[in-house]
Amino acid sequence: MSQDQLALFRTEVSAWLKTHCPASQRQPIVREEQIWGGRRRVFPSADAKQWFEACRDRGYTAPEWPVEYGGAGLTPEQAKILKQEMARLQCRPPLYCQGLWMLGPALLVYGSEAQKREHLSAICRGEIRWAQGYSEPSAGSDLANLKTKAEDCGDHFLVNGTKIWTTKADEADWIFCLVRTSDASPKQAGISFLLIDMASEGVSTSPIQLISGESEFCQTFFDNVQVPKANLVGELNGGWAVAKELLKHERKMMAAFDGMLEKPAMSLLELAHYAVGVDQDGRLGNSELRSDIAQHLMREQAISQLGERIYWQGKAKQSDPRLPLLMKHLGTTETQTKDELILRALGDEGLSMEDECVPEGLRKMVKQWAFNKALTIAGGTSEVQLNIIAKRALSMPTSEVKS
Amino acid sequence: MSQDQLALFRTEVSAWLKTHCPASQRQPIVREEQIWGGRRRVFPSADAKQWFEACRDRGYTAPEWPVEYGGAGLTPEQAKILKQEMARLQCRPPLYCQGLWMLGPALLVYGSEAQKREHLSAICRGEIRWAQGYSEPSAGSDLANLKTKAEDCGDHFLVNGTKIWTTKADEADWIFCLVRTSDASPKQAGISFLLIDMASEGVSTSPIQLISGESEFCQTFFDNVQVPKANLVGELNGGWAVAKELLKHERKMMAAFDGMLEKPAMSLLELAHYAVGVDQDGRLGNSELRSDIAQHLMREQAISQLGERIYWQGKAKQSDPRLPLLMKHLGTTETQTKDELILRALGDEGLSMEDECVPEGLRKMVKQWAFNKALTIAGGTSEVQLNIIAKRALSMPTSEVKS
Amino acid sequence: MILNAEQLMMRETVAQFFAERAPISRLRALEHEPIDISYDVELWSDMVALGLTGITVPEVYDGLDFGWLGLGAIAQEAGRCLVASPLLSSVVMGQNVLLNCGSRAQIERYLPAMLSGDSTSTLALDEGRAFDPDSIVVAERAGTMSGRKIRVLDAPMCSLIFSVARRESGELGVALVSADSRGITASGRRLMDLHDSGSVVFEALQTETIEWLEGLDIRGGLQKTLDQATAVLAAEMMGTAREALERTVTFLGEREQFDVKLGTFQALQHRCAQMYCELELADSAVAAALVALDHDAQNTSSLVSSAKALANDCLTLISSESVQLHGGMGVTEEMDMGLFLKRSRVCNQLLGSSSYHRDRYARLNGF
Amino acid sequence: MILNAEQLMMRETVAQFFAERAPISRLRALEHEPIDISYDVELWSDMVALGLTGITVPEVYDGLDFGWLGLGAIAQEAGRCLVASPLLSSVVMGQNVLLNCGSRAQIERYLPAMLSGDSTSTLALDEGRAFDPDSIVVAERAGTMSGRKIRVLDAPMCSLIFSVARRESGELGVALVSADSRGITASGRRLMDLHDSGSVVFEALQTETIEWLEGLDIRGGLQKTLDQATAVLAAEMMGTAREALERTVTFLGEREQFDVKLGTFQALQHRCAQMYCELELADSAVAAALVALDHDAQNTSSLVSSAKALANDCLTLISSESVQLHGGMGVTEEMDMGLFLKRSRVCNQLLGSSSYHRDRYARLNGF
Repeated sequence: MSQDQLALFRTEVSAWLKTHCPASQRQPIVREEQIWGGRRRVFPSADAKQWFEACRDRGYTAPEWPVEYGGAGLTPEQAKILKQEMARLQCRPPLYCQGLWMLGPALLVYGSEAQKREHLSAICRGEIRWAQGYSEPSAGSDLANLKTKAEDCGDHFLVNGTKIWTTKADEADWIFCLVRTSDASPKQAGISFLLIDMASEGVSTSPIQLISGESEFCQTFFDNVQVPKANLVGELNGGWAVAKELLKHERKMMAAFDGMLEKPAMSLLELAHYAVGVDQDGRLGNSELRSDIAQHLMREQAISQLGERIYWQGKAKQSDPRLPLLMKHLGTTETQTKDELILRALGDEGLSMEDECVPEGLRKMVKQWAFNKALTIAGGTSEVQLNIIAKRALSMPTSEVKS
Repeated sequence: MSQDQLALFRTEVSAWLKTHCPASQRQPIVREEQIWGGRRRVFPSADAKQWFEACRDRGYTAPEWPVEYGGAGLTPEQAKILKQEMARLQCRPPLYCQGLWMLGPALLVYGSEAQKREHLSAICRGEIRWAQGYSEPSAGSDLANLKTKAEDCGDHFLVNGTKIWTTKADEADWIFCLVRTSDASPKQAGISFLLIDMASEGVSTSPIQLISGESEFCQTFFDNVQVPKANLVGELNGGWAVAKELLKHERKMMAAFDGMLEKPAMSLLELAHYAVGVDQDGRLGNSELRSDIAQHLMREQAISQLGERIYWQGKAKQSDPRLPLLMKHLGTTETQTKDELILRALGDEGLSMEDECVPEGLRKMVKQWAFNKALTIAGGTSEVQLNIIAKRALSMPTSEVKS
Repeated sequence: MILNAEQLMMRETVAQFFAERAPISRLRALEHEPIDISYDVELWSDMVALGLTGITVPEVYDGLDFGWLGLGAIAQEAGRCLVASPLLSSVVMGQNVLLNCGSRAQIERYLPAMLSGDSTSTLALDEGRAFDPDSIVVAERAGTMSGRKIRVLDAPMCSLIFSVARRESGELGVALVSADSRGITASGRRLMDLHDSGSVVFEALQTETIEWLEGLDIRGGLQKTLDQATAVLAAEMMGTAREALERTVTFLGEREQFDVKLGTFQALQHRCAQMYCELELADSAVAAALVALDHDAQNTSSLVSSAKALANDCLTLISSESVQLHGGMGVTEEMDMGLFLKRSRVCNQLLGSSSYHRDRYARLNGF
Repeated sequence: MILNAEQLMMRETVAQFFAERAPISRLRALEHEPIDISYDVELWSDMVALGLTGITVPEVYDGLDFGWLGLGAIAQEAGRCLVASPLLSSVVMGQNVLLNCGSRAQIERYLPAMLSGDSTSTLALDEGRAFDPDSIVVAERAGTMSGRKIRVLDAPMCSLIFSVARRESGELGVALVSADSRGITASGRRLMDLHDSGSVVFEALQTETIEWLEGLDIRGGLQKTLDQATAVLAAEMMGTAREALERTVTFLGEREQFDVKLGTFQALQHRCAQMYCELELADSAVAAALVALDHDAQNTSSLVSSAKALANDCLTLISSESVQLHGGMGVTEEMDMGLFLKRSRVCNQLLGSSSYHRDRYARLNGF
């Protein structure tokens, strides 16, 4: 597509957004007003509903998916422009859903035509909310060791076992799962990828309370659940490939997620000024804090710059495959550094998540501090990331310990 | 011994020291004036010679060794009092020698009567200077893997191989070595402890230049060296036990060494004041440096406090065997922290070891910075120390990798 | 720097007591109590029965005179179980501000009830976001006293409040007031670690309600009290750190991934070993500070600042690493590790952050 | 933030050139030269022949106009071999202070000889122990100039000296003087990394000997020059860090202990992985700073400070860890790793320590 065509597209998109996105939907998102879709979906306001439906009808909930499955069929360049314009106008994301970010892209590659038809459009249209069933209590980082079993019973699989860290499973309609269908070795070779309707008999969930006080996650139990064979995605025992495809998107999603999250009440610098004030030369009142904040901001900025480098390398077809391996460890660690700085600056106000004497915005930051301790654990612990970097980026020799 | 007797001993010792230690020998030691003894010993001054000989004749070069082997036969309490009084009067150590610190104590436990008679007194009297032959180029931390071989030739051993990091081997008269006398497994079971006269045919040395510009260490080569069987200490293939006894003393020595080293021209705080000055409130001019120095001084102090804890635990027979395992890693790392702080404070003056525009005292600190990079490597790397701590102090499970 | 036989025995008794009677579930039970209930009264009366109110109190005042090192050992055991009790607020801060700043008559009048557990007290000092004992605004003026004190531990539960304030004359003073006096509102504030950090508001408190402590050196006595409290808190934190590290090492030794025990991974071993180094290092500094208090050593304040700074950093590290090394379980409320993490961050703010103590250490040592 | 085809080709040429012609042994050879010989003249003339004097110079002045990102790539390759050359002193600092602070006539008069290698220059700025471009004491007074400049790179080798000084009027100026003028003593000072950090002493230098640069914005031009030099130095440091890490990873992959390759130890793998993270992180900051210079971006100074601070910390870490991980060999002169370590500490002081740049970054960003 030529530069002119893209420029034209930008103009059109911008006009469309201005027309269809109500002012109330052009403000930073707050968690309570995110639209997650699903059978039991509710809208926080008429504006939110209108904005969601406008996007849905134009395929903008999944801009790059083919039109026939409910997407808008945009090219990557167009999708990027849409994203930029939405960001510029502060339009809220119309739909949040793991089906959108993770399952859909994997189905596009590995799904049968029937599966695509059945599921993709329901995702785009916000009709079905998906959860992810990967981790198990006894298999954290060691995913290949999963134990949830799907037994071949002729016309269906009989599923037994449990999945942990299933985000909002109690509100989800369907779950995509990795299950064991063979005791083959290596263990990866005995895993299949299965779609399970959570309304099936034998599925139950129980919320997990986090140290931040939230319970976004559940443990999901499968007790003799019958799953039609048509719900197998990819080959039998070929689930590992589907899972890997999907994890690619999880990482992208986690990188993009930042922009979709509720913005904190104050930036770190605003907060520091609020909390410790400035000296007569205009410098932050606490010199240690000042220096540590400078250090953090430099590193935070450098992480975005690393992201940009990766982006431009990709554009120029000069990708260095080692660089993307670094983003998760660097990014999550730096976020935790920032959280600790926030707590240090807040002093007394940073010690409670509940006390109503402290402004809600500050308490949310404290909750975020606690919540973000999971960042270096979920989606591949920092330890596993470092293993991967040593092996793949530095080609260090493999020890007898597998990972 | 009663408190009264000890008090009396203190009075006597103090009087003796005042009488026999010349004023010139009651100043901080400088490296060039250390007395290392040996066949080729020279004294930097008549005072130094007089002080050495007075100590030698009273057995004070090895206060705790039996009188029959040239020591003074003091009890540990008496030896401590002697040490305290020498420190109080700033008496220089009369003799530096690895024979004194390491070989002697091991010989007292494992040596035959003939070996004790032959070697101990020669050590106390400063007649023989000893070097240590443990490490090898291909067996650094993995000492058990040493390759220097001693072949049984009936009346003698035939030694071939090479030892590295032999301190001042080019000035030593004898060397105590770990050698392989069997290919038994585990490897430790095939090692013997051998004393070798460096004047033997086939022994040669070559100095190793360090990044600090010094060359205190040598590589020592053994090329068909014949060693009488009488020079075997302990059992054949039982050298590992002797080595362990000796390493205990090496650690003590390294801890004590601090007091025997040349004092730097300025303390870290003096240096920082000299280099960055103070603000109007009397605080060091560079706030980051100030905070980092405070942190370092606290830690340095806490390391001595840990040492004191160990000492008092021992006195009270409440020793926690885990604590001594920590000293080397903590101490050496903190010394390196201090060195880096010195370099930071010195700025421009901290960038040269040779440039005569910079005061010699400062340049010595820069040399020390470079030299001290070896502290976390020599005598068991920090990595090995951490392995040991994990295993012995924390009882963490052993992995398939031995260490 | 080590415990004598009596202290060792006391520590063992107390360790067993806390393990049996004050498991962390008992702390969690506070969550369901009204906010003004900051500790379990029954647990506390058992602690009093054990003699914990009199550990450092001189025999002349009917105390046990086991010394600060002894109390530190007890605080360590309390720290292991994250016990919420008035040990710090009343036994250390309240009793000792009375001993350090009060006249003999005042001590004899108020101490016995504190020792017997009939009264508890607390010290109202802090006024700002961060610990800063040198900036006291609350003052007696024209016959009344008004103002707000924060980080007053266990404020709503105590019967006596010692409040640092400027006297009519401008001098620093310690006002002793009964908690139920008119013009005083003491409120609880439950922090994320489930411990209390209450506040006391004085609204036109009448001067006649106040009894000023009459010791000879109020400023010195206050500093001593703060040093004592800081050292004991640091000791408590070391217990918390030790417990967290032990739990983590145990977890790593049991949990299997990739077909081996997690504890066999060398990278994790090194991290645990490093934590252990930090633990014993800080613990030594804490022991030295307690011993200095016992000997009333000249450099006590410097040693106390060093102890608190190292304890802060050590517990911050160990609690963070412990959560991380527990993996997904570490961030759930089901495990207690998150409480250790939160307690750590609260302790950092209590009686001075590392940054505060590094600055104080530097000042005390002339740089 | 990535190199274009021309820049890539240039980098490859230069990498090969340095690998063949400037191995570290050639740097070591300088040790046996008189102290005023700060680089290998023959090597330098080959570098000139390659076109390295004109990389960032606009085409209008007969330069290659490959931009700062291009020069950064070249500096990285030089950093890998620890090359001593007047790339930083003359090509970056000398030439650009002329371009940034000189009048068109002055540029046209002096630049051609610099490009052709017929003359080299340097910038005399620093006067104190630590980098501080804001405190300039050297001043023209009553017709003469006296004073001492330190950290003047390659001072005794260059033909022209640009010296920052206060003019008779009190304004900041850049004095252009011929190195052989009466009243100037330029001396070399070989640091522990075998690079030069010379000094220039002015003793009653006559005013008529001085040509003041006549650009419109001396202060802005100077800041720009320093930003350029700092970014290029940071790039050079990244090359040094990359080389050190690569050598270390290779060493660990070859060396065996305990019957396995050292590189299989997970604790060492994690440390190497962490170093690699720091390397690419800092490298990204450096690339961003160079790109900002190419675009004359508004926040260039802030990006440059960030790049230098991160480069300092990264190279400090990697050089220390590399020495440690090389074990005993790491502390011998036989290995080159000690030179990397020393170079690192020298670079920390050159054009600002991390502490300096963190402070500057904070000031530039309003806190």
